[in-house]
Amino acid sequence: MGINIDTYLFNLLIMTLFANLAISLYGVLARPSLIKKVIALTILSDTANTFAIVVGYRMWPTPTSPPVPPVITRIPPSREYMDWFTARAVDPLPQALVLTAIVIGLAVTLFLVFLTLQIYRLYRTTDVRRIAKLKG
Amino acid sequence: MIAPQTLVFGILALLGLLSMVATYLAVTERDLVKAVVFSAIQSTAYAFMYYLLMAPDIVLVYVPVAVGLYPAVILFLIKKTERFEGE
Amino acid sequence: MKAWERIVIGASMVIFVALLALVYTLGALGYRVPPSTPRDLAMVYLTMTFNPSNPLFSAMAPEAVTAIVWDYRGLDTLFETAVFFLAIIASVALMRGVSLPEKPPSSAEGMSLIVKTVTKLTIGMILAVAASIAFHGHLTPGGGFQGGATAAVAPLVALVVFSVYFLERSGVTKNRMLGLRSAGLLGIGLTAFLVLIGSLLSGGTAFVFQNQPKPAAPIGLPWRIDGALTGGTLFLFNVFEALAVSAGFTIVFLLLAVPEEEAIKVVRGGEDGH
Amino acid sequence: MGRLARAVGPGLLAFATYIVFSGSVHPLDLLAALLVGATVGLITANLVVREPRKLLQLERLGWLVAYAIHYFFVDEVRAHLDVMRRIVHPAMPINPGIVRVPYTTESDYATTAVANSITNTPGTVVVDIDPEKRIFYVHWIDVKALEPEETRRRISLTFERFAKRVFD
Amino acid sequence: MDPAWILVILGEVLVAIGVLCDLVAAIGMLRFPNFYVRLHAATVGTIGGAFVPLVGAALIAAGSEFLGVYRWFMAGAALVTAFLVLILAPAGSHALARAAHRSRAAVVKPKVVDHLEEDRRGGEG
Amino acid sequence: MSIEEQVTTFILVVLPIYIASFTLYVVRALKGPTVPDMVLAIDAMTYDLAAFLVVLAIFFRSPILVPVAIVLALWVYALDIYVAKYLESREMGE
Repeated sequence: MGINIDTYLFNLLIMTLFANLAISLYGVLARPSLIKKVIALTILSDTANTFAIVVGYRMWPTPTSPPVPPVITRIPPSREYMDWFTARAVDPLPQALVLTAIVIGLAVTLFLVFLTLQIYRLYRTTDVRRIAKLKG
Repeated sequence: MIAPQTLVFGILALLGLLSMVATYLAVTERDLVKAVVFSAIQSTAYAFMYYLLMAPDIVLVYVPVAVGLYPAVILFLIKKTERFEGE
Repeated sequence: MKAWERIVIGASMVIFVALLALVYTLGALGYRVPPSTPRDLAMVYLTMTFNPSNPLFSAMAPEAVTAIVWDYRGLDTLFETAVFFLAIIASVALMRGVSLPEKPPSSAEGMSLIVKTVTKLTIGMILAVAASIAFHGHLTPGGGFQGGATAAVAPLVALVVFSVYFLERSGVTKNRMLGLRSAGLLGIGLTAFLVLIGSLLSGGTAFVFQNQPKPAAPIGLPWRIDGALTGGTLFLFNVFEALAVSAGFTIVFLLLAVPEEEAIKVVRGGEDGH
Repeated sequence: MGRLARAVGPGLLAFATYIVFSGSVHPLDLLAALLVGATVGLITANLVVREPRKLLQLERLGWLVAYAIHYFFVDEVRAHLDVMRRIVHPAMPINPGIVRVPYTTESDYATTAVANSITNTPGTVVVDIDPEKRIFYVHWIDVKALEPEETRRRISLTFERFAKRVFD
Repeated sequence: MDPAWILVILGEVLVAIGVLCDLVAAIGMLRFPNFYVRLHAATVGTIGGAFVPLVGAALIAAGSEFLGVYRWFMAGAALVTAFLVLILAPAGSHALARAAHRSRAAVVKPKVVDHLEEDRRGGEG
Repeated sequence: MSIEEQVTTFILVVLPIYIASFTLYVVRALKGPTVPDMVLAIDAMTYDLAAFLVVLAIFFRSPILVPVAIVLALWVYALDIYVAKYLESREMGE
């Protein structure tokens, strides 16, 4: 089985996503500032969502005809059109799952932001190490 | 002549590398405002990636959330607290 | 941070990446990424999303993503919206008792004249584009979440450009937005039960979140009015969800924009009371 | 009554945006566009329009078209070519500075139109505006004059002439 | 000549102009010495590099039969985007420039003259 | 040559130039040195990206991809405004 340049490039994309996951995990676990933790957490969840979309992608039917979004554009669809469409459309299911996940993720991040603000108001710092020392 | 498929997959790989660099800079930068701007670059790369992966619905919801709302929220938060991360 | 801690964290990151790569490679040996044909489940959704010849299993909307979000996995989306609502309610609860002080209008507030005039002109266009994205969610990419997120830019930009006091004076207050948000949620709930109520009134039965007629419940909303597709309940869901999402985001930003002194007063005052 | 009259302008703008953006003229879409236009118009009425009568004067529209044609085919082309020459020139001949440019327009819209025209032509950017003294502070890539009247003649006089006819 | 061809050729010319402006603006962003001078390169990028090709793409879409019935939607959306870019981009750069000058985040250097700084200092002193 | 072939060839020629200019913008956006510089680079890049996405939608023959461009343009303006407000004022809400 020879190495296909397209498969190689696609795998490179997936590898960079794994690396993003690792870097942002480092940010969540090891950086002292709570704000930096929130930023890293958003990157982490975005990367996880991107994985779902990447899984739903497909090889092009031929190297010159691109896939289409999962939306029927000819109303009413004829038999031939449906065959053409199903041979080209990408998977709609991960997109539907990610769609709500992004909005919910934002709402949860907003809650975290308010928590951080409240911690700052009480302790005058967002550094977790100093908060741990101040704990009384 | 490069086939269009290879061209598009190449752009995808380039975007992945760009998002990796931006993520690294955003996580290690000590000035939090700059970190927010780096994360905006990473979000733009992801948005373009979603577009090339044929997910217009996701772009429509991801661009407002990640380019518009996250930076605003974090900037509000930094304005109310502190700008530099202690080391 | 100590040196050995850094080393441990770095090593664990490398191991994490290597493990994920291993899992991926093992998976790829039996399964090619990206696949050259869609999965079977995807084929079901793609062929069923708009299929007039098989109306029992079709959502009658050409947009597969919206059809899945509001028809095939409707209850799931309803609960996700509930999570969104709860997160915002929790934020409001954290800021309870904090209110915006009165301030007379002055020319010093906000940004420069040019930005203000441009924003005035574009707010209407932003709202129109957002409405278009939400109303055509069953035909073209878009829908409730997307339209709502786009519409939220209008109050947010107004808040930053004109100042929060201006918004308060012109009637965009926290309580009104909470009301709008509840109206949107109520609309979603009512739409979910709409077909059921109609069916019970006419002496039959139906399912919650039913859109098109099913074998046991031969009633449903029309999917086409005068030749234009409406997708049955999908249109109503999109409209109400856009209302709920945009109002929800506006509440959070109104809360975040309250000056810090006010909030500090409330927080410190609460501490002394204990 | 005043509010209703003022709501017509922004409402029409929202209506047109909706129709153009959705690209369909089906009766249902027209109905939806009417609803959106009415709602948006009523919300933003007090914000946008002060004197609704100006919308009805057709010669203003004619001047707007003339302004657009002159602006896009003469000023923009000249400014673009100039700045692009500076960018690709090996020695990069720039001579930047912030100068005062007085203006005489009355309404907010006319002032904004002039300022946006100045910013949209490469080579000049409005950095700040002083509404009391009626001065734009313009960052100019190649400072040729320092006196206010001279800078005004070189930078903004054509824009002001058109903008006054359209908006004031 | 077929009107569709005229539309497509005109659109392609506009897109080609846009690409050229875009490349030159990107080079200018790298070469220019400070923030205020880079603003001019950014203007070339937004008006020549975004407004013009958006209009061109709208013309191409209107003339391309092969895009199906949704091509009017495409042309309309591209035109609305072009109009928004035309009025939003200058306001955005003006806001950034004003904020940078007020907060002294970027220094005006090299410069011939800075009247804004003089007036502000005069007002304070 | 039909319109379709001609348009496709034209876009294939244009595409690498766009990628090159985006790379240059990204270099400036990552380099800085100040925050306004970075935001300005993102700003210019995203307006160009919006134009590029419309062109790319023609290339992919999917007209329904086009609303993406308008959303990008709107929200990048919002990003400009936030950063400007952050730099120049004491409180974000004022």
